[in-house]
Amino acid sequence: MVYAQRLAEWMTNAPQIEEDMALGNIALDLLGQARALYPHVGTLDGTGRSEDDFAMQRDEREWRNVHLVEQERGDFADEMARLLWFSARQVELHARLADSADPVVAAVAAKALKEVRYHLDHASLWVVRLGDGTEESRRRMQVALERVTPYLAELFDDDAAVAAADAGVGVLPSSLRDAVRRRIEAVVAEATLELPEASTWHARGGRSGIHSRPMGYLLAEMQHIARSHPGATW
Amino acid sequence: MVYAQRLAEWMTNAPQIEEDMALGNIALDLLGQARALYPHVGTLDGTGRSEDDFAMQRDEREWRNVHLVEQERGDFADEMARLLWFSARQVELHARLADSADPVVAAVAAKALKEVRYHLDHASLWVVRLGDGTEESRRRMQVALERVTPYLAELFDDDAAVAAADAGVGVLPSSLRDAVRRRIEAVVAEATLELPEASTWHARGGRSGIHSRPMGYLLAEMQHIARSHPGATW
Amino acid sequence: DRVGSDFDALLAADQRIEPRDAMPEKYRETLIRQIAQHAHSEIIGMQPEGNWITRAPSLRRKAILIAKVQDEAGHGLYLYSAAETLGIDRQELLERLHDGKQKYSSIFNYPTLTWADCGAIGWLVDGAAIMNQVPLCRCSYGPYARAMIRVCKEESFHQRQGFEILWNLMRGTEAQQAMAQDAADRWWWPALMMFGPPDTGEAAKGGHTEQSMAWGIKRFSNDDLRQKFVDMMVPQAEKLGIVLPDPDLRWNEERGHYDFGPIDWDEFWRVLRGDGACNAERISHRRRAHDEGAWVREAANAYAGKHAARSAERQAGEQQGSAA
Amino acid sequence: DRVGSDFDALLAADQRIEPRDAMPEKYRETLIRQIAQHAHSEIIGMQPEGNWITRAPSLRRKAILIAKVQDEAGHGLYLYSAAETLGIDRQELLERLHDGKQKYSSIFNYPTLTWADCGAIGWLVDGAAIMNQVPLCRCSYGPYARAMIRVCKEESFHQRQGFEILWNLMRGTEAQQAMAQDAADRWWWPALMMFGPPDTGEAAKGGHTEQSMAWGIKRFSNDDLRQKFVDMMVPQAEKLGIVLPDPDLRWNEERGHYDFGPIDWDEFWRVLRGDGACNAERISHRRRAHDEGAWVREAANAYAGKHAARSAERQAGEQQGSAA
Repeated sequence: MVYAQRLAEWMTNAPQIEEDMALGNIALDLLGQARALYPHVGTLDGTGRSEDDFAMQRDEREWRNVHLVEQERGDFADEMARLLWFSARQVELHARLADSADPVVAAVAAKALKEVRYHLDHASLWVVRLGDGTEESRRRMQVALERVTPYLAELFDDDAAVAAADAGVGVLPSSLRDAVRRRIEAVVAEATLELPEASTWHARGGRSGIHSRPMGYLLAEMQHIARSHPGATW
Repeated sequence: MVYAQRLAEWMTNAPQIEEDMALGNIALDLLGQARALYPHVGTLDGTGRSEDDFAMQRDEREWRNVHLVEQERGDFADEMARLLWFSARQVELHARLADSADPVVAAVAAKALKEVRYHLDHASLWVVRLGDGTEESRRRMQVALERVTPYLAELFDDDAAVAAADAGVGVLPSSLRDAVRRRIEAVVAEATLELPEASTWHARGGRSGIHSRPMGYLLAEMQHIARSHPGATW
Repeated sequence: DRVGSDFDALLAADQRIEPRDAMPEKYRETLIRQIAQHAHSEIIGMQPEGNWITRAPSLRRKAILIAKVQDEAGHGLYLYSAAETLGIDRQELLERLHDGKQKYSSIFNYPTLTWADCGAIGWLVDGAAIMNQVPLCRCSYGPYARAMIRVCKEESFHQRQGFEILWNLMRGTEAQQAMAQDAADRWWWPALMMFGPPDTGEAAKGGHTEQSMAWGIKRFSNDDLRQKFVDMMVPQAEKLGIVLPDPDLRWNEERGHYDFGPIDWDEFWRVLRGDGACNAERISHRRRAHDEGAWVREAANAYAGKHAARSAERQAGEQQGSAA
Repeated sequence: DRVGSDFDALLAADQRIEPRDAMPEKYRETLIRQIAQHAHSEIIGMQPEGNWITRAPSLRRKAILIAKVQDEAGHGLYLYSAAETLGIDRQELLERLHDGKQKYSSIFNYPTLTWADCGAIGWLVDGAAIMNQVPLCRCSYGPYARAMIRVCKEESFHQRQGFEILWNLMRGTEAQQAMAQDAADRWWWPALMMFGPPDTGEAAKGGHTEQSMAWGIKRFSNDDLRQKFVDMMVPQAEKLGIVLPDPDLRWNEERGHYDFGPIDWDEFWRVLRGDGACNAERISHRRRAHDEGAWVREAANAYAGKHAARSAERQAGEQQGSAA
């Protein structure tokens, strides 16, 4: 959901019209995945919350997304680095979740898997093009891979996922790490770039509602109109 | 109010610590002026609205500020160009409003006059320093004077102010134009800069609630927490 | 003149002119200008609604809006392709847009102030666009006519979505109703201006209408289309419960049409000249995105170039290998 | 050794060392490091609360918050001035901050996630700061001691404002109460860490406490100050209705103090080493502001230079005139 919001910001801001469409499309896919899951969560937790209750009425501390997706939009290389890691992880995740003990989760994952495979292809294509393009694009793409590094550990952090994994509903994020890394290594090698070393600091806490600075502003923008009209339907 | 919000954004972002303080101080003065007037407006219009009703619960179309003050923060030269014009106008305005038939308006204006004179001095000082400083600062300051130009006509537009002026409560903005322009001309000359020609397009409509793109985002940020807790006091 | 007579014969037979056909230079230029302006309008038209994607008040509306803005990008692409069949490339057309040498529909110089404006744009602006565009599906130039068929299908979908946004608002809270009415108040007159200045009666001599009609790239006068639009929208407004902001609007039994009040053509010309609320912003937004993306497009070209060179080398190597 | 004996005599007499007095190099260095760290903490400390200025939920709170962040800037300035009396200029100190050669209080590497964090910072962080700083009003170095007197006055005002923010939240809606409790949960332990690692008993040998005490720049051990702080805050928390997040917290009749649970010093060292939530952000924000403002500072210097040159010329001209 949060990443859909960030990706949609590219529309009218992309380097070419085809890319306005492609990033809009990825945003739509992710938004669709969130919309498919929210009512299910509302049923499971007994609150009966709707998709808009989750998206528009939740305060920052109640959001469970990783820091990677809430960061402000950087340049196109930053976005492709973020999309590469995010969608590589989502491919591995949904491939596993397709066997979830929860049939709704399994169904959503099966559909999402096709989508995120396309997202990963799209990101891979651009990382290779930019890495093996001009001097400038190569420099930018390498910097982007470095800038994204502090946010990666959190993608594979188990803290908040143990219970769901134990129940056979979810997957332990740490179990995805090696497969994701192999995918990334292949793309980065083809792009003639180097995968940066781990960073000295790491983003953490998103899964327990500890967010980074940009999150509050993202929510302010996303929720302002909905919050300004309590009880309204649209 | 809106300009106070924009100026306060400079805090922790100013070129030197003294300027964090100075811009914060100007923001505080403007915020104080708004807070002194809001309850008075709430009394006059019979709604009894509080300062926070005006600031936190008003939708974009109900705001009556000029476009100049709602524009996004530019560089420091942009801010000084904006502050120069805005405070020169406020000096002339408050000097006249100090004789308003409305005693509350007159009292607020008398106090505000001292404050905005300081703001004008501060802006003038910087415009001169930047204009007559380095090559780069001169270029930036000249560009800033040009960028601010489309927003100036609205400062002296009478459309929304005729009734108040007729009642002896307000002042016709157009009647301030010449005096403001003389002030600006003196500062720009001392800064060894040129006052740009009028622009081909003009901002208009702020006084009737027709705002520019940045306004909605400014309100989203400013009002989000207040709107998220209906009925709460802080 | 062979060119002229073949061309005239095709037109007379109501056949499509295709890229391979010879055509008068003026016809070609007029079409390029018109198709480009149309394409630019789609691309610039992404901005007023794009401004609301991050703030759409529900997820369903957000998804619909993203899809709509995406469709507009797609329409821009078809139309640039149609223009390219006339021997000019997209890069060149975009430069003309960015330099102000070619225009886009002036309607997009009005701001989108509230969420209801997304409804009003769909209902009124897309409504007017369809009215203008449906006849173009029978335009004499084949690629343009075929692009318009596809565009019109999606536009009518967008118009219904706009109507639905306003419908929900008008059945919502007081604040929502006020928002919808306010949006209609602001967009009604600019929508009427979308059909262009008067071109019938006295005004028929001034413009391009006559020539464009002869060439089969215009089928109805601006004034006729405007009247059709008013006649279509008034009942829809009544259904919505929206009061159109024109005290002179009433059914004229004799004409069989709705009468409507005078249009502020001074405003129209002022905005067209560049002094609208958003002219400066629209172009600078578009140029910024284009300039910021320059290094990406260059990288893609460089990569494609290298890739082509490498596979050529590889091929050459293989041939050598098999020859040795 | 004259320097040593005069200096020791002043210390022994509990007199202030002033900039003109001779002082041991180590004393000077320690003071520069400590005052600079203190100044940096004020400047970096503007960020976590500055983050809420544009979003403060009422105008009154917005005004108070702006004034508070302004005060912090002012404190930074006094303290840089105090450091400058030791023969180092602000520019140099800022560079050391930006390069990571000098530190700021690690507490500011925690994020401000909700409005209640502005309350928790005032109540807990400023509370701990005061506890640390009040003894510094009697510090042996005169300029530092005088700066601290002024700082402490304003800090205690800030602490009351923080308490008031939480007080209102705890008397507000359920969501507001939860927000206040959550903020206290997150800030309590980091506030306890603000006094520094243990420096009594076994730990007394490792740190700088003994030397600093001998020099009169430290009056109490970290552990004593921490205990005082706990003893002061527990009753305040009870008054607020906030439950402090420590199951071991209870009154110890025998000691006449509150016992409290073990502090996670691993977290302390991790954050100090640079792996806190905001270390990277705080410094990059500060550097960006500084770098973006470089041209402004250069312009001010250039103008001042020209201005000085011009008035020198004018004076010279006048003297020539009167001589002629």
